[in-house]
Amino acid sequence: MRAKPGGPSDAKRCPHPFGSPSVPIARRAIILAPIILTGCQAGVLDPAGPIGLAEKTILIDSLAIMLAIVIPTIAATLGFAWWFRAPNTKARYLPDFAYSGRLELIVWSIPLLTITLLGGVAWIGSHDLDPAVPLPSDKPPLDVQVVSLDWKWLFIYPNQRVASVNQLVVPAGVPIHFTLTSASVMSTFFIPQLGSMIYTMNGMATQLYLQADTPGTFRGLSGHYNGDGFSDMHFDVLAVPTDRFTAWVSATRGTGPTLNADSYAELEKQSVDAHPFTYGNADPALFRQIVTQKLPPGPGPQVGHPDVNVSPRTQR
Amino acid sequence: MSHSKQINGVDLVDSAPGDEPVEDDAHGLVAYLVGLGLATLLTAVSFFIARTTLVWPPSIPVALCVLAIAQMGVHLVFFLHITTGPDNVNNVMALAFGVLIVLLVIVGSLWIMSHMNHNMMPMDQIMQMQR
Amino acid sequence: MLGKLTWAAVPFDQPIPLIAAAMVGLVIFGVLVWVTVKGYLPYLWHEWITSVDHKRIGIMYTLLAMVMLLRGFSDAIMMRSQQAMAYRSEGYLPPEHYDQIFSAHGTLMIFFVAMPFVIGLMNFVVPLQLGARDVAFPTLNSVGFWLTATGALLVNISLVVGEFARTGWLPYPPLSELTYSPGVGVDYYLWSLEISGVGTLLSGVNLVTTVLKIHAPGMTYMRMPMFCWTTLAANLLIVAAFPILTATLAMLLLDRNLGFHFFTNTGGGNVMMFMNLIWAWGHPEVYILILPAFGIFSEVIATFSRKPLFGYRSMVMATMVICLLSFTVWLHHFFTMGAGADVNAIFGIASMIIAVPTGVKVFNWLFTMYGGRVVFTPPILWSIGFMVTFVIGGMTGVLLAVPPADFVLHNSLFLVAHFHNVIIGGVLFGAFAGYNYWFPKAFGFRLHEGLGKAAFWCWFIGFYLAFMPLYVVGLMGMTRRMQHYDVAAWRPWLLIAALGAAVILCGIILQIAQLTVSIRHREELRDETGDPWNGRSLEWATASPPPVFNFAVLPHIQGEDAYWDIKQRAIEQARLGDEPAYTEIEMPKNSPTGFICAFFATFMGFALIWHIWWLVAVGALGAFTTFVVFAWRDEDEYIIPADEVAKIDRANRSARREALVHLQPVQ
Amino acid sequence: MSGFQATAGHGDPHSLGHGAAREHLPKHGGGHLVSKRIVTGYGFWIFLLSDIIMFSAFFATYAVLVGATADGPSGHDLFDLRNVGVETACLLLSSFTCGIASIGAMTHRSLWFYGAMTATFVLGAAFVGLELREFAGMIAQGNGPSRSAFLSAFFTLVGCHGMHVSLGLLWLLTMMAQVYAKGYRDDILRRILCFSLFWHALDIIWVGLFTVVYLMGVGQ
Ligand code: HEA
Ligand code: HEA
Ligand code: CUA
Ligand SMILES: [Cu+2]
Repeated sequence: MRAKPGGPSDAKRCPHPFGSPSVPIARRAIILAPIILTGCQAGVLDPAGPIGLAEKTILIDSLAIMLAIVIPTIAATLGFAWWFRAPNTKARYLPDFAYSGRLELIVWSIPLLTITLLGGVAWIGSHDLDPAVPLPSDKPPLDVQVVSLDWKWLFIYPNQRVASVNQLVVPAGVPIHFTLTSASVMSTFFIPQLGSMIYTMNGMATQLYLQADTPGTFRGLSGHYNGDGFSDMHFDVLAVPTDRFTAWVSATRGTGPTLNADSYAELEKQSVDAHPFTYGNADPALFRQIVTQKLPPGPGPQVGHPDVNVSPRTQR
Repeated sequence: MSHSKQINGVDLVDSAPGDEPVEDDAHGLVAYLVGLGLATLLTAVSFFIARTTLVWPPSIPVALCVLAIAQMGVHLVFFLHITTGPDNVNNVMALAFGVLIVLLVIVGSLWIMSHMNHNMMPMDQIMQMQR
Repeated sequence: MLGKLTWAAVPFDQPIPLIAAAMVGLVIFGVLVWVTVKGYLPYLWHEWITSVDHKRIGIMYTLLAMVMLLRGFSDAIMMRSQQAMAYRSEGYLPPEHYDQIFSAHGTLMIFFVAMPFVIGLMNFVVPLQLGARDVAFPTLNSVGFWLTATGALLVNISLVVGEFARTGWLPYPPLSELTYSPGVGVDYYLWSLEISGVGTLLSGVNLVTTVLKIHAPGMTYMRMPMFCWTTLAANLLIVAAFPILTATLAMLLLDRNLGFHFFTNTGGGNVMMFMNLIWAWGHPEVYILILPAFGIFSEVIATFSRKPLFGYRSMVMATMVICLLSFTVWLHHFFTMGAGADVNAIFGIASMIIAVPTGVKVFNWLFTMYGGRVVFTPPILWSIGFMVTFVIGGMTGVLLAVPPADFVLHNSLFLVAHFHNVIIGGVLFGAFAGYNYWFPKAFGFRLHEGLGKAAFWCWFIGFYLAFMPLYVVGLMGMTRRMQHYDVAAWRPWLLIAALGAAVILCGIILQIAQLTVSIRHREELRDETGDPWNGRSLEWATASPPPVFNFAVLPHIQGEDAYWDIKQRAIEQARLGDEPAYTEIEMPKNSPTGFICAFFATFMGFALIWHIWWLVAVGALGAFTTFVVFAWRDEDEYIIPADEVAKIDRANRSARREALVHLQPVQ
Repeated sequence: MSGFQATAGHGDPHSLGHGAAREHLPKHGGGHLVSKRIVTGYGFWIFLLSDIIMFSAFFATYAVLVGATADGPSGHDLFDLRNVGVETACLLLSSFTCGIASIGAMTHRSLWFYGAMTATFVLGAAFVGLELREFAGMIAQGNGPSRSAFLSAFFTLVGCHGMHVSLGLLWLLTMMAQVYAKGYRDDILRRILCFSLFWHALDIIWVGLFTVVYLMGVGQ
């Protein structure tokens, strides 16, 4: 289900690492060594949306800025250590060289200047990419409400009145406005290829705007460890053309179970490895009831072996 | 720092926090009495301000904070004898460090948490959605 | 009667921990029997367990760290092998077990490996470097150590009786609240850390006071060796940060045990406050670990470059700046919680600013080597390895401090790679450098050099193999704490990482070999003069191992590099200074207070975890009584007569006089 | 030490070897090194600062959670300023008597010492008693610490201070017993110095407490 290498759409989602001409090729080769290796493997460096792309750019730029100092520093460390090795009588011995005002000045100012530059990047970056800031777009954003449960994801489409579990279907090219909360413990909603992750917490609603530029399938997961079922708490994001999305909504609508307070209470119980399914009818007020704790938080472990109060084990 | 006042490796004496600054105890007693008087006064004013209707209400918390800080100062000077010893720099430095951390923790936490709470208020979000 | 404790608490269905624990139990039992049969028990009791000598306590701290390091490492091996296997399968460790392993690994490594290691080195070295006879509060020092040991013991008991936390090394609520973690694991975590936290605080107070108030005459602040400065900074951080941890964990304890609502989902609790407070401690904590390591490198690099430390004043300044700044950055651990752009940006920039003083340090070490005569002994190999490795880890740290970058890297294996990069490449390398460097001072003989170097290379290569792949999989979107996964592309990297852990294992085996071989060949490796490395600071001015009183006569310090000056003068005049007039010395008496307190604290902690209330009362009463009894004693010092002092010192002087013949004036 | 020492040594005139005998250094004379009294006082001072930092964590939590009443009562409904006033008076006076007691101890005047220590104890115990009564009243009305996050924070913050005072009382009694049994020995005087530091510091924390918790709480 992950991006299949070699497919036609791949070329677009997997830009050539030497794409940007601003840095000389040779330097970039060093800088990007680890990135070339990871290449097109559906990660943070293979963004599929504007947020992810911007974050990748910031990441690489910052890395490049720092490497400009770090690489010479490493080289100098090795070089000095080797040249001034004790047996090397060619090296000058300066047993009293312990202070130099000029060097001192350089030593403080180089990192200071670098950090000033990086600080600027950080300041602008955090403001531009604040997860709660809407994306500029001529299309109105699609609202999706996200609830992290033990241990699966519930996605409610309030305006479409449908919901799905462990599968997120979104139209490509349209900003998505996620409003997120948790039914029990903290989790983190994260789709590496689309960008920014954000915490989900019970009784609170966090905001996140993301967008997938082109159709594709992406991996989504919980970034934050949340208990025994954590490793199974991932989902697929299907970004589809807008008409396909509409088709999906109408196909889903009316088929399958209904999401209301009762079925939610059932869903809320701890379980792992839930296969994706959809709700044909979702109560649009449900999310608000969850956030305001009108619906009680998840119950926690019920099965215990050997004893819940000593060391409960999750049933699998 | 006390050791900066060394002459030929000889320390000028510094003092322990809380140590009696003066040899003669009548004087020490006076310090405690003055401290008690000032502290009582400040406490009384605090309690008065908290319930009075004479001042502009929003300024009450500010006034209370100022009074509390003043009273802590009184205690430090008259009861703990900080700053009155022969060379107390070291004690005061430690105090300054402690106060700085206390401020960072309290102000930092409040600042962070107010932003968090503001950004995550369910009500906010609901209003936004009803728009 | 026994609270929650029943036979069900022992995980009979899980053979691995049981067998492991049985082995450990057998070994401990065997050692005890051996000690008793050989009649070493009184020696252990009088010379070590009740000792209040800072050197002995320092050594015991280090020993504790090394033993716990082995435990932490076996956890690491299990994690690496599990992840190597668990592609599209469950591996061999079910989640409830795996989750305990990474939580225990993190907890042990930070609190019971890294902390005791650096505290042990500071305890051992700092009074010697200051020219003092002991720390400010010797008995409290012993109490501090034994309480730390209590914490470590409790964590290890959880292996067999009950479970350990399954929450990660920082128990974020609400997962750690009673609703979601009804077991005893989190209580084990909390009580262990509350108890050992008291110990850490005591040692922090002790070392701050020691550095600021107890020096030989003439040892002004600006003449103290760098390690004393970093010790001061690290311990100021302990004193300022650990109370926050104690308070935070206490609130979680109240939530769990008395139904309070600090961090619960219900009752108005606020989980974000926990994150906020725990990181207000947690970030300073990482500098508590790294600052002493920085100090060690400063000593080692200067000594083996045969030069004074470059830019001493700058270094002092940088240390203190890091100390203060470390309290202004804690939010960078939860950029992705949504505090908003302003808050994120300000904390992000504050975090980056720490790179400035750190960079100053790195560059000053560089210039210390410049124009030097670098002698490649194991300690400096660790130091050079550190300089190369740490700048990479620091760089990725700064990258994480850029909020938009952190938005995609937070909680990923990239983060895990970052912190192992700075902790192993910084703290652990530093600890090993210090271990190789000060070992002869502590035991009177050097460690085997060849094996030391071999161990270094295994560690160095193993580290890169084990952790560079984690940067890669982190960028590929793999999050931390995964018990299994089904992404094929991650697997090769995790296999390389497992290989790396195996190479590190070789390093560890070589270290153990180094220790055994050195003990066997201690006569050849003997350090006669007390100055095996041609050192510069005062600890080399006394015998190895130093006598209880450290210095027969307190040195008078005339400048930086205190011992170097004295030595050069002696070499020039081709004679030692005149024999001083020896006088009697008073030293603090040994005291079992620490051990007995810790004994009661262990029971109290265990009882609190299992809700055995009568035992809690017994433990608390016992500890209090111990204190009062301690306070009641009349004699807490004993006198070493002048001629004994003279005898001990003359032996060292004659060794040095002989050595002096071979020393040339520096060209 | 010290083979290579150039200058002849001076024995241990600086009492670095913890010599109790050297305690009688002229107090403000010209010794090079600090006396044990200063070292102890300083160490305890550092400890107190760390204690205050611990309180700051509780203060911060209280300030964050003060509004989280979970539809339960707020400070405005619960606090009785008269009670707090009496508590404050007790503590403030006890700080004063504690000062007298330390002057008495330093000058070896038993009447002052015992009298003032007793007064301190009585005042401190009264404070603890009043606080316990307040707590008991609140719990009896169902407003205990598990009622809401606000009350959890309140009980923990105020209770932690109360616990410190109670421990202080225990310490106070121990000190009186020690002076009674052993007289005004140097090490005991050092402990009395620490105790008085502790007691005064608790008073400072109380100033923060009654201001932030009670006075501001009532004004809400
Ligand atoms: C001091 C801190 C420290 C140290 C040293 C280490 C060392 C190692 N760590 Fe650790 N690690 C953490 C702190 C540390 N770690 C923390 C805080 C976490 C997070 C936990 C969480 O998620 O909550 C973590 C998590 C963590 C993970 C979990 C990643 C995940 O979340 O998926 C993994 C996975 O493999 C791992 C691996 C390793 C390995 C292979 C080492 C190796 O380098 C092995 C280490 C080797 C030794 C410890 C050497 C032993 C040496 C001796 C015994 C000395 C020999 C004797 C003499 C000298 C005489 N670590
Ligand atoms: C000893 C431990 C140690 C040290 C020293 C550091 C040092 C630094 N750390 Fe690290 N960190 C940890 C241990 C440590 N860290 C741990 C354990 C965690 C994870 C905990 C968990 O979640 O479980 C963590 C997590 C962590 C995060 C959170 C990431 C996340 O959760 O998403 C961040 C983010 O800002 C961060 C940043 C930094 C920075 C900026 C430094 C700086 O101090 C680094 C400064 C050093 C240098 C930069 C190198 C030398 C400088 C030069 C050569 C000068 C020139 C360079 C430049 C100008 C860039 N660290
Ligand atoms: Cu966390 Cu709102
Ligand atoms: Cu940090």
